[in-house]
Amino acid sequence: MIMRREILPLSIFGALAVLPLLGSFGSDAFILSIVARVMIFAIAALSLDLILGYGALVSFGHAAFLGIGAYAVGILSAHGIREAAIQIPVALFVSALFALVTGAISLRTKGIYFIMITLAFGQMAYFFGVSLAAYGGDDGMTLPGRSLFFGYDIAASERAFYFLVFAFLVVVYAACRTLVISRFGRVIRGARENAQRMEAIGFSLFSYQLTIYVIAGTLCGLAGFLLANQTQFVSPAYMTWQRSGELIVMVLLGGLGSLNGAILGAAAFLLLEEGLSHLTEYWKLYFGPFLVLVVLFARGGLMGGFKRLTGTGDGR
Amino acid sequence: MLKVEGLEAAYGDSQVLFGISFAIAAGEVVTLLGRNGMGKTTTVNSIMGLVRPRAGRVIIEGRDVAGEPPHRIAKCGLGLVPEGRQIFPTLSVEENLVATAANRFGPPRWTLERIYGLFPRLQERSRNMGNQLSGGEQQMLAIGRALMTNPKLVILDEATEGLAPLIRQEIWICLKALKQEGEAILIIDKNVDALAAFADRHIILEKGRVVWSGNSAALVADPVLKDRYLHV
Amino acid sequence: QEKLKVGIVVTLSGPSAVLGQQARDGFNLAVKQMGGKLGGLDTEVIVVDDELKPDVAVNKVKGLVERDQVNFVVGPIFSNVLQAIHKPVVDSNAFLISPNAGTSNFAGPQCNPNFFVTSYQNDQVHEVLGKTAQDKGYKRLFLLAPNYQAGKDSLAGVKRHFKGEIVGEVYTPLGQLDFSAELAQIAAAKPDAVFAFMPGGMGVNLVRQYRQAGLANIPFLSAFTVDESTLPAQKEAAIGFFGGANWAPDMKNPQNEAFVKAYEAAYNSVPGTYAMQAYDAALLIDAAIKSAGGKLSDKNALRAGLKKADFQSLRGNFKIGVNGYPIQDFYLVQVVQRPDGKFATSLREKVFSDYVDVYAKDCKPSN
Amino acid sequence: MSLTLLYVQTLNGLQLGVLLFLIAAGLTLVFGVMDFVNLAHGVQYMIGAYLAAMFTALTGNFFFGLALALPCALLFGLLLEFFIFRHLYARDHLDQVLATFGIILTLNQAVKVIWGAAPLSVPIPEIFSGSVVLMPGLLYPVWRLVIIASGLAIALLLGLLVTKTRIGMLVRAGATNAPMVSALGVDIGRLFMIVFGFGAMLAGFAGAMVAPILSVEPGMGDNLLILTFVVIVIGGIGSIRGAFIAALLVGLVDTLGRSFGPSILRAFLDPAAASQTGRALAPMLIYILMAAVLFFRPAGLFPAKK
Amino acid sequence: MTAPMLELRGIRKNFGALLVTDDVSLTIPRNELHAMIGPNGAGKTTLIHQISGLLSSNSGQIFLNGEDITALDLPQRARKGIVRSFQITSILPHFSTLENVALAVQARSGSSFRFFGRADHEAALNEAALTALAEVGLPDRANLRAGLLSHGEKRQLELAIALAAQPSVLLLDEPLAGTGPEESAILIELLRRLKGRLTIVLIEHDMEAVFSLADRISVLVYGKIIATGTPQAIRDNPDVRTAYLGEETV
Ligand SMILES: Nc1ncnc2c1ncn2[C@@H]1O[C@H](COP(=O)(O)OP(=O)(O)OP(=O)(O)O)[C@@H](O)[C@H]1O
Ligand SMILES: Nc1ncnc2c1ncn2[C@@H]1O[C@H](COP(=O)(O)OP(=O)(O)OP(=O)(O)O)[C@@H](O)[C@H]1O
Ligand SMILES: [Mg+2]
Ligand SMILES: [Mg+2]
Repeated sequence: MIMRREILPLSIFGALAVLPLLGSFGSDAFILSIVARVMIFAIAALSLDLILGYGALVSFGHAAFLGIGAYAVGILSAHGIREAAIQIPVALFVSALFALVTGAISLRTKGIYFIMITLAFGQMAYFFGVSLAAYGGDDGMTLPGRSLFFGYDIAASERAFYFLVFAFLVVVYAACRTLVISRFGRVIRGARENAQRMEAIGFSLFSYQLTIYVIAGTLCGLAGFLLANQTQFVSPAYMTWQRSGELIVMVLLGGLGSLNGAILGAAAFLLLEEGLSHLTEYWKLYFGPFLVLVVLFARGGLMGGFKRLTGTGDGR
Repeated sequence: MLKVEGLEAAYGDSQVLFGISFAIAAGEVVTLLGRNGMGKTTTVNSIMGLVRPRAGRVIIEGRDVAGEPPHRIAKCGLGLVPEGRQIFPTLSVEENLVATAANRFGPPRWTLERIYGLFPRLQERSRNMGNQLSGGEQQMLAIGRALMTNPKLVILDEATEGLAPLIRQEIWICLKALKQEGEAILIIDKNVDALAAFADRHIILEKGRVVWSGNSAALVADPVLKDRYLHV
Repeated sequence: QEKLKVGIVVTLSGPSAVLGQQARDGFNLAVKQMGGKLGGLDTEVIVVDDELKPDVAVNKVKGLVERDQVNFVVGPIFSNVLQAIHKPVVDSNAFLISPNAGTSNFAGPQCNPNFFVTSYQNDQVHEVLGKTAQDKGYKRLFLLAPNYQAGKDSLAGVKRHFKGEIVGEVYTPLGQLDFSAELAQIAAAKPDAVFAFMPGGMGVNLVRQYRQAGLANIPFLSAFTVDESTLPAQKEAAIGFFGGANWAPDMKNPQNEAFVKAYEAAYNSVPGTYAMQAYDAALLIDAAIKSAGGKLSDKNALRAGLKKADFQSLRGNFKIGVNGYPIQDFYLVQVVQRPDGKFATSLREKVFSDYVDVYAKDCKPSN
Repeated sequence: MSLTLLYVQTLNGLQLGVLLFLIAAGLTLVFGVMDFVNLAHGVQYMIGAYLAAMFTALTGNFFFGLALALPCALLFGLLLEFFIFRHLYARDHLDQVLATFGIILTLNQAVKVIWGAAPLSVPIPEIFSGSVVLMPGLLYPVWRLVIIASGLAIALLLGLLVTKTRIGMLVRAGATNAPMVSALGVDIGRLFMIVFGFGAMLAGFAGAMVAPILSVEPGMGDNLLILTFVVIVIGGIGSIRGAFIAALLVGLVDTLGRSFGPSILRAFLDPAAASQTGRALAPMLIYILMAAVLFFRPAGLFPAKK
Repeated sequence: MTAPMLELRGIRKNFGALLVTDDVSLTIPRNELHAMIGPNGAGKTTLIHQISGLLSSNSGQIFLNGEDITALDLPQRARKGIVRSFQITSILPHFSTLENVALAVQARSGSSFRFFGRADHEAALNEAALTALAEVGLPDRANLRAGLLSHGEKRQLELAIALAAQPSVLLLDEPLAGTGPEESAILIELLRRLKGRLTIVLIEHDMEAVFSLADRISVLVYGKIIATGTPQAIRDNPDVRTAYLGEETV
C-alpha cells in the first residue's frame, strides 16, 4: 500500500519520467531543456533544504557550490579533460572541501550572523571567480561541449541529458529522504529546535552540523556540474548573492523542510519566470505579488497549501 | 469586578475549557486549583484575551470584553503575572518594570521604589538584562512588572514558582496587604495550605470544568479534596 | 510567402536596463519604419530579457531558436551574456547579431561565420581615447575602471596607443557608489588627463562627484561613461567631458537626422549608440534578406548578404570585416547641451578611419 | 603616499561610513530593534530617492521636494505595513524574507514602469552648493557635510529613541514577546505600525539626502541592502552604537584598503602579483572584514546583552 | 579508597564584577542525593551550569569519579554521564513528547552518525523512552507535540529527558517547580526510587521534598556554601534560617 504522503513525490517523478515520451512535448528539445534546468535547480534546492529546512542553517552563499561544480567542469575542460568520471569527483571533492572550511568557520555563529558569514564566503567565491582571468574572469567561458561519460558523448542530445539529470535527481532525492529520517537526520532536526537541549543530552552539534553542511555543499556542487553541462557555459554569475537568494526563495516558496517542497519551489520559480517573462516584459510585477500572496495565504509555502488541500498532516 | 460565564476555549480542534463560570468581587482572593494540564492557564489566558474564547462571557465591571484584544482587557485594570515569567530578555530589570508601567485609576500605589522595597534583590540587579536573572529573580520581576501597571485585579499564574521560602513568605504577606487595600486577586499556586490561609474562595478545575468551588474552611474540611489537593 | 522571426535578447531588468531598452527601441523603430517588413518579409519580433544572468540568457535563447525558430537573434548588450549565448545560437539555424557586445575572443581565433557585430570590437572604443591622449600630447594619464574583465580589457585598450606615463591605475569594485577615495588619489597624482571606463550608474556617480570635487579642469576622457543613457542623470556635470564612439546623434547625414528625429519623437529621449547599432542591425538583416532574394532557408546566401552589408548605415562609413565585426570610423565625442536643453554627445574629431580591430588577423574563416 | 592623502582618505572613509549609517539607520530600527527582516528596506530607500527626484523636479527646489517626499515615503511605509507586514510580525524570519523579496521584485519593476529605466539625478540644493578645499586641487562639497551632519543627528536621535524612551523599550519588548506586551496593556500593533512607518521614512530620507551625489536608478537599493546588512551584523544586531561604529569601520576599511592596499601589498609581492592580488582582494575587503569580525566575535562587535 | 563521584574544587564564576559562585568546593560520594538550597540568585543554577559544562568556570576544577573533567564541554560531559534538567524548561517543542525522550536515549546508545534507517521506528529507543515517560507520569502524552503540553507537563517531560539519557550523575534544577501537588508527589516518589541508584544533585525550593529526600544538604548564599550537612543539621542551623528558610516549618 502506498502511503498518502508518497502520492506527491510519486506523481512528480512519474510526470518527469514520462514527459520526454509524450509526443508533442517530448519532441520539443526546448521543453526538455527547461525541465532539465528545473531538475538541476531542484537538486540545488534539495541540498539547500537539507541545511535550511532541517537544520535551520540559512546559507546565503549556497550558490558558491553551484559555481564550484560548474568551474570544475569548465577548468578541467579548458585543460582538455572532458571526462565526467574525473569531473564529477573533482566537483564533489572541491565542493566538500570548500564546505568543510567555510562551514567550520561559519558554524561558530548562529542565526542571522550565520546567514551573513555564509554570504561573505559566497561573495569571496564570486570575486575569486571574477579574478580568474585565465578562465574568462567576469565574462566566463564557453565549454567545448558536454562532458563525456566514459569517453562517450552520450549527454549531447537534449533527451539523453534530460534522463541523466532525472537520474541524478532521483538519487539525490532518495538519499535526502533517507538522511532526514535517519538517526543523523533526527539530530539535525533536534539541533534546529533547541541546540542547548541537544548538547545537554550529549550531542556535540558542531560535528553533526558540519557534516550536513558538507553534504549539502557537495550535492549542490553536483548541481553545479549539471548546470555547466546544461548551459555549456561557466561564469561567476552562477555565484552571485542574488543567485543564493533565489535558491533560498525556491526552498521557501516550495515549503521548508519537506524535500518535495524544494522540488516544487524550484519548478514554480523557474517555470513562472519562464512563462511570465514570455508573456510580458514586466513579469516581475506579477511574480513579486505572487510571492507575497504565498506567504500571506499559504503558510508553509506550496507544500503547506498542498497539505492543507489533501489533509496530509505534518510530514515529519 | 470580574465575572466569567460559560467560558469555552480550544487550541485548534482540541477543546480545553468546557464552560467555566466564576466571579471575583473587589478585594476578594480566589484561587484556581487543579492538576497539571487541567486548564488553569487556559482559563487565565482566555480572560486576558491571549486565547480567544470560543464561547462565554468575560465581564469586567459590567462590560463584556470577551474577544477583545489583550491590551484593551488589560487596560480595564487586569495585571498578569504569566506562567513561565515571560520576562523581556532584552530589557534591563528597570526597563522591564517601567516599560509597561501605568496608572489608570487615581494616584499610583505601586512605584519603582515600592517594588524595590518589596524585592531588594531586584534593585541590586536593576541594570542587568532580563534574561540574566536567576529563575527566582525573574519571578519577582514578573510580579513587580504586573504590579507596576497598578491593576485592580492581579492574576498570578504559578505565583511563587521558583521562589525561595523567605521570598515566598514575603509574597504571601504582600498579597495579604494588597487584599487589605481592596485589590482583587486571582491566583494559581501549588502551596495550597498557604493559599488556604488567606484566600477567600477556591475553584478546582478538572479537564476544563469546574468540579468544586467553596471557601477555605470547606476546602480544608473536606477530606477527599484535602487528600487530593493538599497532600497533608 | 515566408515569415521572418527575429529574437531580441537584451538586458531589460536591473540597473542597466536602459541600455537594453535603447537597443530594443532602436530595432523596433527600424522595423516600424519599414512597415513591419524586413527584407520584404512580414517580421515578428520577440523580445526577451536576459536579466544579465548568463544561464538565464542561455535558456531564453534556446527558447528563441528551438521553440520560436527565429531566423536571427539580435543581442546582447553585455559581453558575459554574449559568451554564454554565442554557442547555442551559432550552432543552431539562426544568425547571431550583436548590437553592442563585441568581445575580443570572437573577433580572433574563435570567430564564427554565423556571428556578426554591428557595434565595434570593444577595445576600439577605448583605443580612441588612448590615441587621443597620445595625440593631444598628454604626458601623465590616470586610469580608472571597474574591477572586472571588461575593465581590464578597457585599460589594455587605452595603453595600446598611449605611450606616456600612467600615474595611476585604479580598479574599483563593481557597483561602487562613492568615488571620494579615487578622486583624492587623482588630485594627489595631478595627471594631465583622466581616463575612465565607468558604465551605467557608476558613471553617473563618478562624473557628478568629479565635478563636485572641482577636478573638472583636468580633461576627462571616457568610454561608455558619458553617453545618452547616462546623460539624463549627469546633465550639466558632464558638459565638456570626452568620450569615444563610432557615432553621435549629431552626425551629419540625412538617414541619421531622420533617425534621431523619429527616435526622439517615439521614445522621448535622445538615442545613444545602443539604439543606433540596433537600428543598423535591422538594416543589416533587411539588406541580407534582400540580397538572398527573400529565401530564409538559404543560409549561405543570407550569410553572404550579411557580409556584404549592402545598406546605408546611420554612421555612414560601414563595412563588415572577415571576422564579422565592422570596419568603420571612430571619433572623439564631447558632451554638449543642445539648444532644446537636452544633453547629448557631439562629434569632435575623427580619430581612426576604416579601423580594423587588432584581432581580425587571427580569424581564419572556415568558409 | 603623502600624509595629506592619508588624512584625506581617512576623512573620506569616515564620511562613507556616516553615509552607510544614514542608509542603515532605518534598517537598524526595523530589523535590529523590531526584529523584522525587512529586505524591502533597500527599495524603500530607492523610493525615497525617486520621490525626492520627482518632487524636486516638480517644485524646482530640493527642500520642497524633500518636504513632499518624506510624508509620501511615510505613507508608503504605512501602506506596506497595513497590507503586508503586520501579518508577518509573528511569523518566522524566513517568511518575512520571502515576502519582502517579493516586494523588492515588484517595486524595482514598478519604479521602472513609472520613472523609466534611465538614471535620474537631483541637483545639489543652491545654498549648499559651495565647497571647501580639502587639499590642493580637491574640493569637498558642502552637501557632503550636510549628509554627515544628518547622519550623526540620526544616529543620536535613534540612540536616544531606542535606549532612553518608553517607546524604545516597548518596541524592544514587543520584538521578543508581543503578546506579553499586549497583555500588560500596550497596543503593540499600533506602536509597531508607527515605528515601521518611521523606519520607512528614515529609509526614504536617506535616499533623498544622497540623491544629489549618487545616481537614482532602478535597483539602486539592492547592493546597498547587502552593505547595510553587513554593517548591522558587524555592529551586533540591536545595537545602534554598534551599527554606527561598524558603519565607520566599513567605510574606513573599504576606502583605505582601496587606496593604500595595492601599495602595501607591493611591499610584500612583486608589482605584477601585487596588483593582481590587490585587484582580487579589493572587492572582498568588507566581506573579509565581516567574516573576520564574526570569527572572533560570533555575535558582532557589540552583541546585544544576553 | 574510591574516588568520590563528583568533586568540585574551588569553583568560581563571575559575570563582570558580579561574583556568582565563589570558591565552591564540594565532595559528593557515589549514589548520594545531595540537595542544594539557597536564596534566589544565590548561584545554584550557575553552579549546575558549571558542573554540567554549560558555563565554563573562571577557576577551579571538577572531577568525575576521580577524573578531571574541567576541560570538557557540555556534550562531552553528558556523554560521561553528567546529565541535567533545566530550571527554565528546555525541550524540543515541535517534536512529539516521545521523540523528545527517544532522542535522549539515542544520544547514549550507539552512534548517531547513522544515515540509514528510520530513527523513529527503532523499537529499542522508543521503549526506553516510553518507560521514562511512564516514570514521570506522562505516559498518555507520548504522541502529543511537546510544545502543546501544559507548563507542568513540560516540567515532567524535562525530567523524563534527563532520566532517559542514562545519567550516572543527575543534576536537577528545581524539578518540582511548576508541577501541581499531585504531580509533585509522583515525582518525589520517583526520586526516592532513584535514590541510592545514582548520584543526584537536587536544587529545590520545596522544603518538604528537600528534607524528606536528601542525604545531605548544602546551603549556598551569595555564591558561597555556608553550610553542608544532614537535613537535621541544616534545619537546626540558625544561619540557614535567617538566610533562607525564614518561618517555613519543615
Ligand atoms: N549571564 C549573566 N550575566 C550577569 N549576571 C548573571 C548572569 N546569569 C546569572 N546572573 C546572576 O547570577 C546570580 C545567580 O544566578 P543563578 O541563576 O545561579 O541563581 P539561583 O541560585 O539558581 O537562583 P534561583 O533560585 O532564583 O533560581 C543572579 O543574581 C543572576 O542575576
Ligand atoms: N498551545 C496549545 N495548543 C494545544 N493544546 C494546548 C496548548 N496549550 C495547552 N494545551 C493543552 O491544554 C490543556 C490545558 O493546559 P493549561 O496550560 O491550561 O493547563 P494548566 O491547568 O495551566 O496546567 P499546569 O498546571 O501544568 O500549568 C493541556 O492538556 C495542554 O496540553
Ligand atoms: Mg498552567
Ligand atoms: Mg536557579
